[in-house]
Amino acid sequence: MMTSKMWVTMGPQHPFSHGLWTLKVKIDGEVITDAIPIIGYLHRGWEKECENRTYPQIIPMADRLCYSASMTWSHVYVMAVEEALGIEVPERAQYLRVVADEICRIQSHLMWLAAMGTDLGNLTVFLWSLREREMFLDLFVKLCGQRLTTNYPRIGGVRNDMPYLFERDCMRVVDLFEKRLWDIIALMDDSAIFLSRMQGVGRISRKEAANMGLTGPGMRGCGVNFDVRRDDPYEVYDLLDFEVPVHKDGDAYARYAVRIEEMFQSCEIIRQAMAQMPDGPVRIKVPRNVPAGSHFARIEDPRGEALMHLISDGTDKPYRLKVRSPIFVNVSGAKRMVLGTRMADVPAIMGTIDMCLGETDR
Amino acid sequence: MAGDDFYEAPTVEQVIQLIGDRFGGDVTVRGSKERRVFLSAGRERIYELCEYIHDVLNFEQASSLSGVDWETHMQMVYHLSNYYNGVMIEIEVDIPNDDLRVDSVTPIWEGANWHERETYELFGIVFDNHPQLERLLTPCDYEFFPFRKSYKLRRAE
Amino acid sequence: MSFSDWVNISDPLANPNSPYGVTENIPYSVGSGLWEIIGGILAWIINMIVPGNRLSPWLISDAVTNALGLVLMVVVFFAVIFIVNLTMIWIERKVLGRIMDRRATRIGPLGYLQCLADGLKTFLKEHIMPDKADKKGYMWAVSIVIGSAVLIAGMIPLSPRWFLADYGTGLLIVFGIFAVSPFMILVAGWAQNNKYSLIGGMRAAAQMISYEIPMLLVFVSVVLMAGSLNINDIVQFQMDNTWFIIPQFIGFVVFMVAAVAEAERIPFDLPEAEAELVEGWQTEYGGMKWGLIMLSDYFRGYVACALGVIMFLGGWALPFMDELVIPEIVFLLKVILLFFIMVWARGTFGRIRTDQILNIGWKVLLPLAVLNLFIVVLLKMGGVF
Amino acid sequence: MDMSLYPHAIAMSAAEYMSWSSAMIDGLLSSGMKRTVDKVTGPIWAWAMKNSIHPLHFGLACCALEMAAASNTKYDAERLGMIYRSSPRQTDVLIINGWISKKVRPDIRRLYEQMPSPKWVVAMGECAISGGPWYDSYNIVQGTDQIVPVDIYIPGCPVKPDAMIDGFLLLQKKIEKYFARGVFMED
Amino acid sequence: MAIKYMDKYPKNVALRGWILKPFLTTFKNMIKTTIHRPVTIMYPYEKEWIPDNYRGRPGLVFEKCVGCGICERMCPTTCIELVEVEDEALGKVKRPQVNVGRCMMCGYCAEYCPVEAMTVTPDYELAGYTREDLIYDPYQLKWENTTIGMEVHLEEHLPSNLAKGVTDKPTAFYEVDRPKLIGEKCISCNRCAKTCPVDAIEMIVVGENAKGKPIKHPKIDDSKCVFCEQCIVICPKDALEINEVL
Repeated sequence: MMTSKMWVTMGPQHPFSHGLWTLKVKIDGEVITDAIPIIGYLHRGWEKECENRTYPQIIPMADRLCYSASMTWSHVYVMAVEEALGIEVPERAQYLRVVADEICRIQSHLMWLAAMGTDLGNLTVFLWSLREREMFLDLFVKLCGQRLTTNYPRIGGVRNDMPYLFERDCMRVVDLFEKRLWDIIALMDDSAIFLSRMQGVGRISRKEAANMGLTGPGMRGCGVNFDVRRDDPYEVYDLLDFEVPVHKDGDAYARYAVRIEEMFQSCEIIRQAMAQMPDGPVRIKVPRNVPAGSHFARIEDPRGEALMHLISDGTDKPYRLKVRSPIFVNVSGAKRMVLGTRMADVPAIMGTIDMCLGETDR
Repeated sequence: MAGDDFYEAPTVEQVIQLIGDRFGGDVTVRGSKERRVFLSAGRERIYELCEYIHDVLNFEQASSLSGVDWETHMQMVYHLSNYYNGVMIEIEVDIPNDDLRVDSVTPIWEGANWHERETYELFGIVFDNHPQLERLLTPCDYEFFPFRKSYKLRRAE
Repeated sequence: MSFSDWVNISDPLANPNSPYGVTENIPYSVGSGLWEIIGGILAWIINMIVPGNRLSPWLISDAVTNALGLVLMVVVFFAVIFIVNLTMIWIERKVLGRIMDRRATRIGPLGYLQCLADGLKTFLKEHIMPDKADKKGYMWAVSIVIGSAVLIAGMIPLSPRWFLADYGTGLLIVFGIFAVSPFMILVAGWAQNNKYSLIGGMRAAAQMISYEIPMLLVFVSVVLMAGSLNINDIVQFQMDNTWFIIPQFIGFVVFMVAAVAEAERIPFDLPEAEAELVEGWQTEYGGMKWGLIMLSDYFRGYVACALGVIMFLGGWALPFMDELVIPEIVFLLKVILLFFIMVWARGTFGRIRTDQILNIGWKVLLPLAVLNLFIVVLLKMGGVF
Repeated sequence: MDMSLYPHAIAMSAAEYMSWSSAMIDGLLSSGMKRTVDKVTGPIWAWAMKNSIHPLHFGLACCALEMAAASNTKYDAERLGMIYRSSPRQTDVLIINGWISKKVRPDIRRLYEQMPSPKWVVAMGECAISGGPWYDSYNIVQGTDQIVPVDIYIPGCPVKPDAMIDGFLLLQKKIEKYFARGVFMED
Repeated sequence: MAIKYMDKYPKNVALRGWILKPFLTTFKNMIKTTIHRPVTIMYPYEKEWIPDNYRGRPGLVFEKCVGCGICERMCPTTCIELVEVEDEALGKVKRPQVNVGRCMMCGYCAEYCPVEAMTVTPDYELAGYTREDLIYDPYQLKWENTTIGMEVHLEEHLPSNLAKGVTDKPTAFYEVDRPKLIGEKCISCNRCAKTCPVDAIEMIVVGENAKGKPIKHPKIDDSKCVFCEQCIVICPKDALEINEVL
């Protein structure tokens, strides 16, 4: 039968795109035969702007790089600067950073879970996971004073010590969350409809994933056993005991399962870090000028491997700051992931990538 | 590459040893740290070097490619990583200002594709053999290269 | 002449011209009674201004009372269904809110007036028609979608004394008109000149046509068991014997699944799938047209639930307490119960895929419907009913 | 039914109808009837409009997450009748919740044009108000009001969901004022 | 650590009734929220508790402020501007004015304020009808009931102190860093003394030049100085430079 194919432009204002990007798909009936991702709608020249700001001023800017994982981005920025300065952060600050990172990871994954729920047509998952997310945002409010843009790490430590009773709040939230997450899992994993939507959809092989540069849960869903936290440890992650979940299938369900398991592991990391946390100072004074040189730091963002490459020239402003965003690379493989699937699968596949366009377009 | 051994997860020492053996004077080792190797290479052999790193040393992933404008010359910085022991290689390649060309590594790592497109539109460095060298982030009617140091933002004026 | 000479409330059923002379019909009684009051007052006032005119006696003549009584009857009937529909929208919002652990709507007492505000707002919005749209198709599709939805809603009796027309073909004509709207959705999707709505329209047509067939097979088995197409007879048969949900449980399940699909609700709301097709076939409809489409969605939901109640849950009857309860209320409560199950499913499930929906329709529901028909035939042959 | 009983049912030609309706409108306007009707119906329309605000489901940046959070269980914007619709044809409010780059500028203008009036625009967050942190960028429009008229500005970086709801309460006041001048029989 | 979720799922949904478990889960939650109150906060009528250190718009304690301009210098979005205002008690003074329509609420102004005049406030309901509404002059910036939590302190430890083992003496750069004079560059212009907002600079005669006029060099009172760098910026011959203590 002869069928004519048509181009459908999904975006920039489209409910499936969490953020602002466009996926042009060529469909034959419902099956996708070609796809072109278009990004850049949020491009603001972040790296260029940083060349005109002093080092501390960039920390809140780094928060706005990826709005749902702001903590990790400012963290990787200060790590790059500390690498260039060659200073060691106080141990308590390292633990605090780890705790804040993991809270950030959980709330980012919950935001993803919510978006995934709406992509698959269920509003209950959206609201339940946002309800759990509020608990972690409340922790952020107590710790840093803002819900999303934390502005918490500082060059040479963190902004402030834990507030009064923060440890107790943290433990309570983590315990409650672990209990409540099973409700959402019952809604997603025990439902034949969700499983049939996720299993076998958007399959990526390990080789393709490596070649595309996929990182994060997308990569671990393809059977790559690698995690920057464990294999290239920074801060105090080498003192903590946690598992890196790996799934062999490489489909949407695998990425989903990896993220859910990561949330459980993050809870465990928060518990251990809180238990092991030593007393001491949380912030040291650093010089305002950074010696010239080229340094980089990488970190495990909730979405993948975040890398910042800093070139300093001895002044109080960076000469060049390059951001390696995980989603920028992951989304470049969007074409390969959606080819041959149906139109209804596009939200399911793109949902498991966990788009965040702020860091992609920079 | 035929005739070479395959190293699944080479250590820092192995990386320096092997690259030194193979490329000799073309590639200089600027230094090394725990799990980090810093190299600089000439732009003639960068494709060959990257292919060797990918095929033999098994660095499956190109983490990041960034351009730097040093005003006197441009520079490409490659960050390559593997999936096994967290070793990363940083390669610096100098490009003269009057001939902004370098070989594309997209045929080796597909993940480098968009990084190169981005560098092209922001710095104006042209990548040979790139499959689709077009503007990616900025609107298609931009004529300038915003990340060059010669382009000043309002605050810097 | 005094006021009482003009307004004389008679027994409308005693009127020889009345179409409902034989049976009791509350909406008609209310309608013609209303006209006797309103028309009487009008006639009295006109007569006071212009004494001895010919208009006043005409207004309260038998024929005019009949005609306008019929119009008012429709208004009364429609008002009741409309309020039921508003209640259903309210129930949906409230139940979803409770499932999702939030407050949901709060406008008006208990949030009941939210849908009224939504409806009034759509009146205010600008009328937009896309430039490249097919004008006739664009407008007619909405009219027919809402028209057919209201028409079938009016064809469902709430009780033997609360109906618009008692007709022998009964359920058959309801199902016939129920199946009209997929075609109009296809037309609407095509006429908007938008790719999303076109895909949505195609999906709607494919999905609804494939779900008509199991639905009709279930319908056939019900009719076969009751031995009549007339809705009253079907309900009466259930009152005499047993509710059809007991012998035909498979049929009930098949019918409910198909009804959810017909009403385009989650998990079968592919034509409006928000995640990939913005708003599906309604993408380019705005303002009042969109308000009417939303209303027709709920009317179709009401019809689907009402059909389920009539065919399986014994209509307006409750066992052992026929005399004690008001049948209209019983019927509406049962409808709302079925609707609650639909809302519950909406709060629980996601959306399924196009190929899966067709697979379920053809490979699961159709064999089950045939099995159900087979059981009915066996029961009928065995003389159980 | 005996049709002879009825007056000539509805036998007005289109031309007749047009002249009749325009005469009616003129009569209404000249007699002051319109003002009276507006006085009665204005509050009703205002009540309906302000209690049924349908914002466009359009997320730009950080504040989009807080926009989503405003409809979550803790803040629940549906209490105020806010339901997000994805098609601009069915929406009343365009929330600009992030920075506007030069690439997305025509799209935002287009979305605004696609919405049926009466419509409102809310600039949410610093980036939408004035460019915010990206005030010196080469690719950012310095404020939403340079491309579409803005009714409410909600500062915050990002805007707390409470603050967003607070901004919408302010918008409701503006809507009331808008309908006080009357909409009966206006295009 | 053990894997908690992944070895249990996916279960065989056919054995578990395909859709029954989620049905029951939602029903359970519906009953729970019908009996108890849902978690919703009815916002205009009730508000959630937020801690003192919540970063809403900046606030100003007018009396404490010395107009040093550190906030203006640290602001990443340059939304703070020092304006001259007429005050009854103090006369003509310089105080910060904040464009809340551009402020990104990072809290740097409060963190780096040497006299704890700038604070963060829990005031987040800032919506307005125009952009002019959002420019807060120093009087609008005032915030009653400033608590200690709002005055975010900058607490840094000097690395030299840490090396000595002193961990209980946090300090801040404006307490230890001071401008340093390079004597031969100074031309006795007196600008630094005029511009100093806290009057920490005093011009002291250190000798006479060839023409018999006195050579004055600035002497900085360390206890008063807040290291606002205004003297460094204004010095025409770069005779003052930053002396960082680490």
